[in-house]
Amino acid sequence: MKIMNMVNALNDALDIKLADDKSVVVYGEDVGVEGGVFRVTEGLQQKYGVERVFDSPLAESGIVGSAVGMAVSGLRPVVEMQFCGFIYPAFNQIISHASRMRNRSRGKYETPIVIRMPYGGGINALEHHSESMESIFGHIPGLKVVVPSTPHDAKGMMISAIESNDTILFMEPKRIYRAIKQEVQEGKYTIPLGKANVLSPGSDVTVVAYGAMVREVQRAMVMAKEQGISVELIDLRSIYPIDKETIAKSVKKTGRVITVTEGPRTYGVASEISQIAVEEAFLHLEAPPARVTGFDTIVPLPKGEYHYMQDPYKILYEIERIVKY
Amino acid sequence: MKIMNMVNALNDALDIKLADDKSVVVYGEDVGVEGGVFRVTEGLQQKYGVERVFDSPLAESGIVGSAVGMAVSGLRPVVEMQFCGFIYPAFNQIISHASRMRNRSRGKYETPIVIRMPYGGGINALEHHSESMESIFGHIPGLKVVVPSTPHDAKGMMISAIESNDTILFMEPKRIYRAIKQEVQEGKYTIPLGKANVLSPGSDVTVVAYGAMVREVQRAMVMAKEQGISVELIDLRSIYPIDKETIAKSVKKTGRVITVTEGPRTYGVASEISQIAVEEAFLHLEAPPARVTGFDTIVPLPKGEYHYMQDPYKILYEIERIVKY
Amino acid sequence: MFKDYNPSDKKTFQVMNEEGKIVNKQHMPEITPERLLKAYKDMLFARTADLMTVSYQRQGRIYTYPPNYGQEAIAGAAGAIMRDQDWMVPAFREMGAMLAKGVTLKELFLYFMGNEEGSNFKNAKNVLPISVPIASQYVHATGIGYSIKYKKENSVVYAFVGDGGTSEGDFHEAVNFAGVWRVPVIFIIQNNQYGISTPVKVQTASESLAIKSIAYGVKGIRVDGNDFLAMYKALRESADICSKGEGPVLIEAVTYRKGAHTTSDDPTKYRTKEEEESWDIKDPLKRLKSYLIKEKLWSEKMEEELLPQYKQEIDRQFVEAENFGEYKAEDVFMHHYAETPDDLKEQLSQYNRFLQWRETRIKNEAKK
Amino acid sequence: MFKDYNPSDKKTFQVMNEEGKIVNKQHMPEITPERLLKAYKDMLFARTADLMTVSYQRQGRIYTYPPNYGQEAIAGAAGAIMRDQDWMVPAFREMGAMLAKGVTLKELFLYFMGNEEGSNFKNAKNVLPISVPIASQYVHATGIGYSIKYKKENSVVYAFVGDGGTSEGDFHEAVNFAGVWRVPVIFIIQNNQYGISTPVKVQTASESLAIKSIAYGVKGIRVDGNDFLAMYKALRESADICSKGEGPVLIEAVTYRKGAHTTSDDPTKYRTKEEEESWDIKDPLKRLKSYLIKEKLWSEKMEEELLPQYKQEIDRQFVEAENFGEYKAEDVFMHHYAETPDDLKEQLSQYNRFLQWRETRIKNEAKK
Ligand SMILES: Cc1ncc(C[n+]2csc(CCOP(=O)(O)OP(=O)(O)O)c2C)c(N)n1
Ligand SMILES: Cc1ncc(C[n+]2csc(CCOP(=O)(O)OP(=O)(O)O)c2C)c(N)n1
Ligand SMILES: [Mg+2]
Ligand SMILES: [Mg+2]
Repeated sequence: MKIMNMVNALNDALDIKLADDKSVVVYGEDVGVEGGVFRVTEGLQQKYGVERVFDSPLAESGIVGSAVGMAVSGLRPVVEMQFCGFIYPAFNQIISHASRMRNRSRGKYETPIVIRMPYGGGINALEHHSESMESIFGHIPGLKVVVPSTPHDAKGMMISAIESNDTILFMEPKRIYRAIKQEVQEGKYTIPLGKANVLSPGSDVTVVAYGAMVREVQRAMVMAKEQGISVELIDLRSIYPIDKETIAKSVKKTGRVITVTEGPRTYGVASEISQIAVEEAFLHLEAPPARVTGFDTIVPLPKGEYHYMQDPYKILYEIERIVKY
Repeated sequence: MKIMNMVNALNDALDIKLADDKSVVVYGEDVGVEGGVFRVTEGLQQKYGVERVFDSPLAESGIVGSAVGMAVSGLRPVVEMQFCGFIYPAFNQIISHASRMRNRSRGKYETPIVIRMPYGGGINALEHHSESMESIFGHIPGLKVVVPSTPHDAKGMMISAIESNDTILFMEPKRIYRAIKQEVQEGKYTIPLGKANVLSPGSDVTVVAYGAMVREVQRAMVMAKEQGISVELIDLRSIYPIDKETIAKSVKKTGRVITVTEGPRTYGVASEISQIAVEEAFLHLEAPPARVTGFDTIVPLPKGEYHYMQDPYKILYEIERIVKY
Repeated sequence: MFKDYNPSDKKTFQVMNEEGKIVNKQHMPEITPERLLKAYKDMLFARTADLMTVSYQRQGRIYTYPPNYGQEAIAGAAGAIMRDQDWMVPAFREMGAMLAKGVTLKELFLYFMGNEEGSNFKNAKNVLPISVPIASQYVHATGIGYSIKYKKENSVVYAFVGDGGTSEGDFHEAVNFAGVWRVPVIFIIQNNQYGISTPVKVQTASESLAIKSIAYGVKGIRVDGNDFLAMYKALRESADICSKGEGPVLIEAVTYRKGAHTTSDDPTKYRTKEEEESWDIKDPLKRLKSYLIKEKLWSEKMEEELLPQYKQEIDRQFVEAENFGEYKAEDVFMHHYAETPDDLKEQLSQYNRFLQWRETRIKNEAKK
Repeated sequence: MFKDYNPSDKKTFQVMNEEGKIVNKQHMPEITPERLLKAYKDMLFARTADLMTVSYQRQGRIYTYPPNYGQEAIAGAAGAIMRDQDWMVPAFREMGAMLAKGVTLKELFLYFMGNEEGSNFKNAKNVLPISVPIASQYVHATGIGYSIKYKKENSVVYAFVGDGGTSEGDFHEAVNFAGVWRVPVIFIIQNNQYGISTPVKVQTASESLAIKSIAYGVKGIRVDGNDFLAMYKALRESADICSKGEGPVLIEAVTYRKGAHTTSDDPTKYRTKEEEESWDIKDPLKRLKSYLIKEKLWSEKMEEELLPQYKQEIDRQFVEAENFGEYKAEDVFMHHYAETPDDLKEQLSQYNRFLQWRETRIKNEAKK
C-alpha cells in the first residue's frame, strides 16, 4: 500500500502497463518531455523511451485517428486529449471509426484504444477547460465511457481500460486529481468496467454520482445525516454501459433517486438514470426521480463558475425536497 | 396553395429568403451547380448567382467555421452538411464557436447560421448516411435543434430559422423528403421554433415523435384506434429548446407517455421526455414513461436496417403495453 | 525519379503515351512480361466487375455503388505491387487493389448489398474496410505506419483518397503526422477531377495536389494515373523509399472518373460530353492493351475469349453473395464490444419478444 | 518583396539586424518617425502590461495568463497597420494588437479574471474575442474575408495562430478555403518555437511554416518576427495585396516565447537556459529601441520617464477591472440565445429559490 492521489495512481497504472506489454504506447500533446500538463505521464518517457511515450503534433483528429491505425495493426495506444474542451476536433474519428471498426469489419479488426481526458469544472480554468459532456459520448454506440472517483479506482480502472479490447473514453475528474489521497494497492489489479459501486448503503434516498461529484455528495450526506436522512450513494463509474442492476436494486429499496452531474441538464446523464428508475422501479417510486445538474448553459468563466457547479448545498436541497415529496 | 413535398418546400423557403435578404448566402458541398444531392438547393445558383449560392471545398469544419466568420460580420449563411454522418468534422466549430460566440462576447457578436442536414434512416443508404444523433446536439448549450415533419412545417420553420439570430441545426428527415405531399401556403410565413404541435388530440396515451417518426406513429394510431385506444400525438418539432408545457399538459391528461425516436436509446431524446413527464406530471402517471427508440447499436447497413428502424408495429406494441400497464 | 519530377516543376510523370507508346524509356519500370500481362488481366477483370456491378444496381440487386470506371490503372498498379504484409487503406473506389489484396468480389458485393459481413475480408490480409467519411482513413494509414516502424516490420502502407478529400483537415493531419514520424506510408491521391459535382479547382488554389507534399516535408510526385507503367514505377520507387525508412511519399495520380459519382448521381448536370470524350482517348485499359498488343503479349481475340469467363465468374460470386443468408436480429447487436454488455443483450431479448408478438398479431390479422 | 523572399528559397525577410541596424535598405518600409515612435511606445506599453499581468497572476489576482513576452513586434506591427474597418481574429497572445484595435486593458484583465464581460469589447471595432481552441479561429477569418469580398468592403482580416496551430486541420481548411475564395485575409503564424513544451520540429517536417503557403496556392513569406520593421513592411505589402483582391497571404513570423507558455507552465522542464539566452539578443524591443536611439528619436531617459506613467495607467485599469462588480446568477443565463428560452428562465428561477433557501439555512446554522 502506498499513499497516492489520482495523478499518482494513473501514472502508476500507465507505468505498470508499459512495463507489462510492449504493445502499449502513450502519446498526445505534451505528454512526453513535459509529462502532461497535469503530470499524469511524468517520468514515463524517460523510463520507456520516445518511441513508446511521445509528444504528437497539436491535432486531436490526428491523434485519435492514428491511434485507430495503430490499434488495428496490433498496438494498444493510450492517447491524451489535453482538456475536455479539446476532444471535439477528434469527434469524427471517435464516432465514425474508433467506436465502429469492430462492427464494420464484423470483428476482423478491433481498436483497443484508451482516450484519456481530464474533464469537469472547479479549477478556475479558462474557457473550454471545465466541461462535462459525458452524455454525448455515452450516446455513441460502440464506445465505452468511464470515470473514476478515487485514486484506487483510477488505477484499477485504467489498467482494465488498457487491457480491454474496446475503445474507452477515460474521463479524469481533474478537480480531484490531487485533492484526494488514499492508500492504493501496489502492483497490478483491475476493476471491471461497467460496474457501479455502492459506496454507502442507505434507506431513504439513492444518490447516483460519479467523478468529482462523489465527494460533493459525501459532504451533503454529512448534513443530511444530521437531519436523520439516510442516503445510499452509488458511484456510477461507467457512463456507458450503465449498471442498471445496481441502480434498480437501490431505487427499489429507497423509492427515491437523485442523480448528481456536472454537465448540462437537458439530455444529460441524469435523465437516463431517471428513465432507468421509472422503467425498473416505477411501482416503488415515492417521488419523481430528480436531478442536480449543471444548467443548460455554457460553463461560466471562473467568476461565475460557482453558480454553475454542484456543491453540497445544492445536493442537500434536493435531498430534502425529495424526501419531503 | 401549391402541392409540395418537403424538398420543394425547403427550396421554396430558401428561395424566398434569398430574394428577401441580400445577407443570406447558401453554400456547402455540391449545393451549387448540382443543387444538392437531394436537390434541396436546385435552381438557386442559377437564380441568385455563384456569390450567393455556391459549392465549397469538401471540408465540414471549414464550412461551419467560415459560416461563423460570415455571421459575425453581417451575413446569414445557410450551410449544408451533405449527410447526418458527415457533420462530425464540424463538431468543434459547432460546440466551441457557433453556439458560443454570443455568450463569449456577452452579446457583442451573434451567429445567425442555419446548418441544414438530412438525417435518419429508412432509405437503404451506405454507412454513416442513416443516423439520428439529435440528442447529442440538443445537449449543446447555445444551439437550437429543430426537425420538421411535413412540407408545411419545413417551409415555415426554415424561414424562421433563417430569420433567427441564433445558430440553428435544421435536421431534415430525408426518409420523407419526397414521401409526403401536401398543400403548402405560397409566399412567406413562419412557424415559431421551440413550440411543439399537438397533431391529434387523444385521451389514453400521449405519443411524442418528430421528423419521419410522426408518420409511423400515425400509422400505428390507425391500428390502435381499431382497438379503441385513443392516442394524443405530439410533434415535438424542436429538440432544443423543448416545449415542456405542451408535453406536461398532455401527460397530465393521458397519464401515459411514449416517445418515439430513431436514435440510440441511452442518452437519447426519449429519456429526456420521460424526465419531463416525471418532473411535471408524476402524480398523474399511470404507467412508467416509455420509449420506442433505436437500439444502442450502430445503424445496420440496409440488409439489417429494418430491425433497427421504428415501424407502426413497434409503436403499437408499446402503446398496447403501456395502456395495459 | 522524384528529383526529375519535383512537383514544383509542374511536370507530370508519364512512361507511356495515349497510344500506348513508351515515351520515357529512362523511367520504364522493370517488370516481367508475365507480371505485366497479369496486371492487365486483373484490370480487365476489375473493369468488367465494375461495369457489371453498375448493371446489378440498375436491376435493383444492390444499393448505391461508386463506379471505378476510368481509374483502374491506379488500383491496378497498387494491386500489382502490394505484398501480403503490406497494408491497404482504401477509400471506396479501388476495387482492383482490394481484389489483388485477396478481398473477394463476393465480399464486395455483399457489402454493396448492405451487409457488414462484406467487410469481414476472410482471406485478405491487412486491408481495412471501405471508409466512407472522406479522408478520415488517411490518419489510420499514418497510425499503421507507426506500428510498422515501431515493430520494425518490412511493410508499407498504401492509402487512398480522392481529390476532394485533400480539402479535409484529416488529409492535412495525416500527411503532416506521417512526415514528422517518418513512417512508411504511400499516400495516393486519386485526382479524378471531381468530388461528386465539384471540380478540383473549387477544392484548392494549389498548383497541383502533388505540390502539397512540400507543406509536410515529404516526397511528392504527380503521375499520369491512367498510365499503368508510370503508376507502377512511381509506386515501386515509393515503396523502396518507404522500405529504406525515407517515407512517407505523396502521389497525385491524375485520372478521370468516367462513370457517375455513384449510381445515384447524374454527371450530365455538371460536366460536358466534350470533356468526357476528351478523356476517352486516355483510357487506362486501352493504353496498356495497345502496348501489350504491340509487344505481342495480347490480342483482341484473347480478350474476347477471356471476357465470358470473367463474366461468368463475376456472376457466380454475385449470386453467392445474393444467397448469403438472412440478416438476423443478433447480427445487429454483435461486434460492438469485445463482450456484449448486458443491456445490449436485454435490448435484443426485448426485440425478440416484439418479433414474436408481431408474428402472432399478423397471423391473427390474416385470419380475420 | 514576395518574389525576393519566395518561401521555397529558405530566406527569412529581415530589415534590421540584431543591433538595430538597417541591413536591407531596399525593403525599408515607408513609415514616419512619429508613427514608428508611437509603435515603439505601444510595444513598450504592451510589454509593461504583460509583465505586470504575470505578477498580478502571481499575486493571485487573476487566473491563468499566457505571456506575450518576446513576441511584441508581431502584434505591434499589426497594431500599427490595422485600420478601424479591418478585422482582427486573435489567438491569445496578441495583446498589443488588441490594444491597438481599441480593446482596453481593463477588458483584457476582466477576461483573465474570469469574466465574459472582458470579451465584450465596448469601443473596439471588428475584433473577435480570444479563441482558445487552437487554430479554430482561422476558419472564422476566412469567413469574414468572404463577407468583405461579398460586400465589396475595403477591409482586410488579420488572423493569428501559433506554430503548434499549423498542425490542426482547421489551419489547413482555413487557408485552403481562403485560397479558393481569394479573400483578403492575412494569416499570421507566430512561430515562437514551441507549442507549450513541444518544439516546432515535432509539429511538422516542413522546411518552414511559410512554405506551407504553396499547398494552398497563396502568397507566403518568412519574416523575422522580432524585427518590427520587417513585420511592418511585410504586413503593409500583404494588406496592399489583399486590397487589390490578390490575397490571401500567409506570413510566418519567426519569434521566441521568452516567457512561460502560461502562468501555469514551467519552461525549464523542456528548454535550456542557453537557448533562452540566445534569443535575448534578438529581443524585439531592444532592437527597435537601438534603432530609435541611433536615429535620435528616443533615449533611455525618455523611457525611464515614461515607464512609471505606463505602470500607473496599467494599474489603474487593473483596479477598475477588479472593481467590476459581482457576477450575478442572471449573468450565467443571459446571452445564450437572442431570446432566452422559457426553460432557461425556469432554471434561473429554480436557482434563485435555492439561493434563498441556502441563505436561510446558513443563517440558521450560524445561529446554532
Ligand atoms: C466527411 C464527408 N463529407 C461528405 C461526404 C459525402 N461525399 C461522398 S463522396 C464525396 C466526394 C468525394 O470526392 P473525392 O474525394 O474527389 O473522391 P471521388 O468520389 O472523386 O473518388 C462526398 C462529398 C462524405 N462521404 N464524407
Ligand atoms: C484544440 C486545442 N487543443 C489543445 C489545446 C491546449 N493548448 C493550449 S495552448 C497549446 C499550444 C499552442 O501552441 P502554439 O499554437 O504554438 O501557440 P503558442 O501557445 O506557442 O502561442 C495547447 C496544446 C487547445 N487550447 N486547443
Ligand atoms: Mg474525386
Ligand atoms: Mg508556439
